[in-house]
Amino acid sequence: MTFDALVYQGLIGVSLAMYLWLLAAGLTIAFGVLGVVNFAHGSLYMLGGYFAFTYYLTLEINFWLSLLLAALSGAAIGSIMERFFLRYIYHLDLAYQILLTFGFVLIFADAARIFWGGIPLIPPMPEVFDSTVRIVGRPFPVYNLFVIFVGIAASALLWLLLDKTSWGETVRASASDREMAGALGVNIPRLFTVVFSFAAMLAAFSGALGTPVRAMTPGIGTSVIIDVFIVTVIGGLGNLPGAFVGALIIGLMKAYGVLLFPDADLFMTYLIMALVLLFRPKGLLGGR
Amino acid sequence: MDGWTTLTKTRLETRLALAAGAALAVALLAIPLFGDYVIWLTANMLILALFAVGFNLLFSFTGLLSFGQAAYFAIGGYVCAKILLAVPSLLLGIVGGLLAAGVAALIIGFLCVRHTEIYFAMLTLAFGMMVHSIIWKWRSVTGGDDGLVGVPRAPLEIPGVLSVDMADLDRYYYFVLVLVSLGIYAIWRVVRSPLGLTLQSIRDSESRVTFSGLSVRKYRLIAFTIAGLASGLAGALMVPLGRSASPAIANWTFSAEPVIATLLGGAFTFAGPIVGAFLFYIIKEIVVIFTGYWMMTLGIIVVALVLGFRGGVVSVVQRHLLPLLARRRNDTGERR
Amino acid sequence: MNALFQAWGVRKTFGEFVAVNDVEMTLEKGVLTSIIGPNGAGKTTLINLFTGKLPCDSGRLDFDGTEITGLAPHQRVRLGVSRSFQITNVFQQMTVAENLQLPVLARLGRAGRPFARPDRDPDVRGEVESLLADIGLGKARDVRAKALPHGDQRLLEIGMAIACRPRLCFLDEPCSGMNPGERAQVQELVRKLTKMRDVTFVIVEHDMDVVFALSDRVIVMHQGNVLTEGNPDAIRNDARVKEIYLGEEVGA
Amino acid sequence: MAGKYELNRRRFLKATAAGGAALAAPFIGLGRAHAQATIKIGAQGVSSGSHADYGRQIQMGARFAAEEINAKGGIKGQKVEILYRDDELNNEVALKNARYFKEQGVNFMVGTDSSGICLALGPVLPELDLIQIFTHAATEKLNEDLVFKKGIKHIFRGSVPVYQDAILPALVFKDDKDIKRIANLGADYEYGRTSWAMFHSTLKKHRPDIEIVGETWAPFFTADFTPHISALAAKKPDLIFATPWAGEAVLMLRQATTLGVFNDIKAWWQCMGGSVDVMEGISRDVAQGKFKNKLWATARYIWNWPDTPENKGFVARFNERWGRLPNYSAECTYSAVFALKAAVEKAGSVKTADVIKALEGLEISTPAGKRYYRPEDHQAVYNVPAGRVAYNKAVAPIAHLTDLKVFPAADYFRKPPFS
Repeated sequence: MTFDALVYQGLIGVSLAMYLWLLAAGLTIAFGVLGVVNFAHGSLYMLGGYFAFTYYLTLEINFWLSLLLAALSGAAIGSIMERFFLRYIYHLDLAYQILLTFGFVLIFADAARIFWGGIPLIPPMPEVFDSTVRIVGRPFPVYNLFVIFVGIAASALLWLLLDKTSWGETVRASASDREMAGALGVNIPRLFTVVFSFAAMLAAFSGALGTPVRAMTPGIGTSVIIDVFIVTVIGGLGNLPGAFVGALIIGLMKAYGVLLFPDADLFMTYLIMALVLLFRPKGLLGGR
Repeated sequence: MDGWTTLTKTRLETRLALAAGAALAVALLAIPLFGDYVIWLTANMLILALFAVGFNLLFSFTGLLSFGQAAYFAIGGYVCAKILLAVPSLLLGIVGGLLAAGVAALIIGFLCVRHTEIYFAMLTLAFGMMVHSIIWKWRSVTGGDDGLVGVPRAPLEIPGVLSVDMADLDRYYYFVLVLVSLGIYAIWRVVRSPLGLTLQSIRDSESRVTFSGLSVRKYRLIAFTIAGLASGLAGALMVPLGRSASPAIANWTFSAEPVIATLLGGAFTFAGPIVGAFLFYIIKEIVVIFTGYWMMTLGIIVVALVLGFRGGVVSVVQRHLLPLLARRRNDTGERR
Repeated sequence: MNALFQAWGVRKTFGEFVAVNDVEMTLEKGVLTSIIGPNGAGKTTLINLFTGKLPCDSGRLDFDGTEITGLAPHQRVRLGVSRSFQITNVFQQMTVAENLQLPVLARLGRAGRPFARPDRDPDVRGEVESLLADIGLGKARDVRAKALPHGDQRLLEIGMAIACRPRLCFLDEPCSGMNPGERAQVQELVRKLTKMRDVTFVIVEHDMDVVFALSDRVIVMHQGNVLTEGNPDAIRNDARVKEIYLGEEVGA
Repeated sequence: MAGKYELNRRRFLKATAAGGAALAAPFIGLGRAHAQATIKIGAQGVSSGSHADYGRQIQMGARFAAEEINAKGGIKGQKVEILYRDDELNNEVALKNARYFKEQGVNFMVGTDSSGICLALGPVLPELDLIQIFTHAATEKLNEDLVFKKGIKHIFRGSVPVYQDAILPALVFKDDKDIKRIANLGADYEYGRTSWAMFHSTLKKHRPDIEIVGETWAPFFTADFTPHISALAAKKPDLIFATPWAGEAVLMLRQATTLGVFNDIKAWWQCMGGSVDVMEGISRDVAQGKFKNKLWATARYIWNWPDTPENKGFVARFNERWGRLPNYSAECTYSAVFALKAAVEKAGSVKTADVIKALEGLEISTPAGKRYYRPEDHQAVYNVPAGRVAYNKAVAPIAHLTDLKVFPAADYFRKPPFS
């Protein structure tokens, strides 16, 4: 692999990683605070994408606003999921959460078919991004650069939100010790609803960000979710910086895998997941 | 949670048990009267039931949530298919698939039982998907995404003893019925054997088991292997039925089926997964007859069941219906 | 004197905190030893190290002349080192008899039998019955553990600890949360078992009455070190012991 | 306690019985003899998940055919009834559906999308004693191995085999001297592997100077092909041969345009790119000239060819009935139903054996043109063009194929004995 290819594929990989990162961030926060493993997280990605399509193309709202609205719509759905469903099974075994959210995967997949039809939907690329810049002598999509930028910006915002605001403090508190936080007068139920819809928002935003380059289909939710699990596990369940690193690893794996081990890319990702779980179950950044 | 309450009962339940047990036996034996489609469906339900009961030995009776059981189902199925394509001997195929799955479970389990809870679930998922990607990629052996097709439903032969042709679906159905019953009966014996006591004790208090002088990991591995064997047998039985093996049976979505069956029917009960397996198929069958949007309908039902029947159907029956009946007949003697 | 259990330079730290600091200790056969000391003295950690619940950072442990430092807890149990827990650790959903089946099966090496019936194994039944008799819960054999009064649960706890026929048995605060009557019962039981099953008990206990009434020998720990040891009277009158327990009523 | 365990066995049986009892319930009435007032045809395809539109088109094609036949008095006076089921792109489900159809007393079956499914279903057809005309899956194993070599007579295919996806482009590009360096963006499963192999081997026969500069394989359900595309672009190919289909084709093509691939390559061949759902998906980009007229595609039927009254009429009526242009899976299924009609009328019976005889060597005029069911391998031989993807509101609301290149299928389809 030449140096140029290394750089170019690397950048491609990083842009891939950003979608995964936004998704994994949501899953990680939800797990860290609520202890929920949300199988429908990928479906929220899908819904985000469809919403963005509708706002941007059908309702002709401008692109930026569409992204925002799509993310908020995702948050709304997330809050409903938590407030009226998940809330009632926290005391049950982990498996019940998985089954419940799996039910939502099925529901959302068909909902997409009902509202948007079975055919793949993709809006036109907004003019601003509709060009390429030359990197190592080859055209590189401006949109992918934008995605990288957004991903990093989002990380910064997340960090500010969680480490520098009192709300973030509350979240981290209840993540580390629910009872304690409750005792300190935090309204846990409300916090959970907010946190879960925040997580859903991140997923929906990732999907919305994806629409111009990744067509939305009713099945896309299940195809992304496993990747997100891999990322979250590699980073260490509930470990946000870890999720970022995990996303980078998988993104780059996919990008370089095409060149290095084209016939084993899938196997390799699962192998990494297994090795991390075996030797660093708390994740690469989680310590032993 | 509470495995042992499910092992105590009332005289009322005994009578119901006798009646219903007889009814079930008759129903299952009479299935062929309903024609090929029902035979086919029931055979599939029985196979899922065995698959789920194996899963449940891990989940309810050892406290481990495996999310990669499809791997052993698929290994059992593919090995059986390979054998049948080479030598047309049903018994050889089934036994081969069973053993292969057992060995795989022993090896992978050895690595997986280091963890519990979500870490265990994720680890089993990872290994499960590795098996899936191998099956998908190793085209020369597994036929890639086309899978192995045209597998003969070979006759059941024990040289010099017997030879039964399996071309008829109802014959094969009875074969499945017998093996599934044996498999489930074996696991049911395990559950109330010393081994079963040990496993449930591990579920309830790891440290106490350790300080009774037992290696917790060793017994977890044993449970994992038994579950793998059950999955393998189920997979091996599935292949001659459909006369093909496809990678879909190794995918994580297929690992979800025993989970769904178990939770629908009732975790922490022995019969739960069996009831759930039947429910799962029946619900879907009914749904697809009425709507093309079966996914949404099934999803809504699943959500409703999780929220409404938290303990699953069986335990709801146990906890609510039976006590009501019992009270009406002032039948005491419940230890609960 | 014959050493049943010996510890050389056993050390355990949690981060900065030194829980057990190079402890040397010898426990003799048949000598009922109590380990006392104020909270945080490292008593429970010490038992965890001796029984293998925690690995030692450094040091060596011998049991009956063989080194056990590297052995897993269940292997130590097999050699004859067992324990009870400070927080009652019995199977709440099982009956008293069912609770005792597991350790018995384990000792008989039958815990892995896949098809037998634990309750139909005559050997198991016999031992369970005799254990029930010994711990005086015969009447409660079919009562679920969660339905037992606290005191009886503690007795069952001890029963499970001795069900695997240990030669050395650590009891972690056997009398915690008991009323005087129940404490008397426990002392009675411990004496009885020492004689009948010749188990050497080592007790960690806060209740000085129990300690001084029961022990042949008392070891005092303070901040991870063995402060002093001796017979109950010696300890009762030891100035340093009074000091570390400042104020705390020591015996008498 | 012994007593207690005694009771367990019964408790266990009891709870199991709940399932047994419930089980029989939904099927009362199944398995009875079916009075044959109508001719029933079981159709299945994937109508859930990412490829949902293909099953939808199969369903529309089958039902539309039945409606038209019934409007004209049915088949020999008997009405045609279509039963449709979702095969979920899953072998087990497809096999289950086939059993269901049998139970419902269908006379024939049509449809199914994936090659895995048709290879699993084919060998079971004799056991079911049912004919199925496959109308989407393209694997050559179906006609070459199952029908020709293994002699499973119940299998027919009314859609084109992979030859058309793979050999046709070789014929299209063999005369284009600018194309020397070819690369493959393959769907990592049998379809993608065989198509590519067939394409480059055929092309090399005509053009020894052709050089393969790159191969990448993307697994099923890939959400982002950017790495694959950029890896290929780095090799500076003249032509990229791409097999991912349906939604994956749409997003892959968008990703290719954002990477600016179409500035450098000379042509991009999109197998099944002529599929209506893909055309709908990429219309805007085509309209904006994103593909620089370098995007070539085919399908298993192209709605704007042949230019015959029969085809024009079909497209118009279909469009009126469903508000969509017919996809190939719709036309192939539609024509399959008519083929069955013709066969039944020719045989004067609905008996499987007779209809098989009648279908062998059947020549029938369909919207796609004349279809001839080769007796040796039961493969329908008919012409489908390849073309350049263009957009013209005057012609259609969605992108379509122009400069159509037609090669007689009879010439380039692989022929028995397939050696």
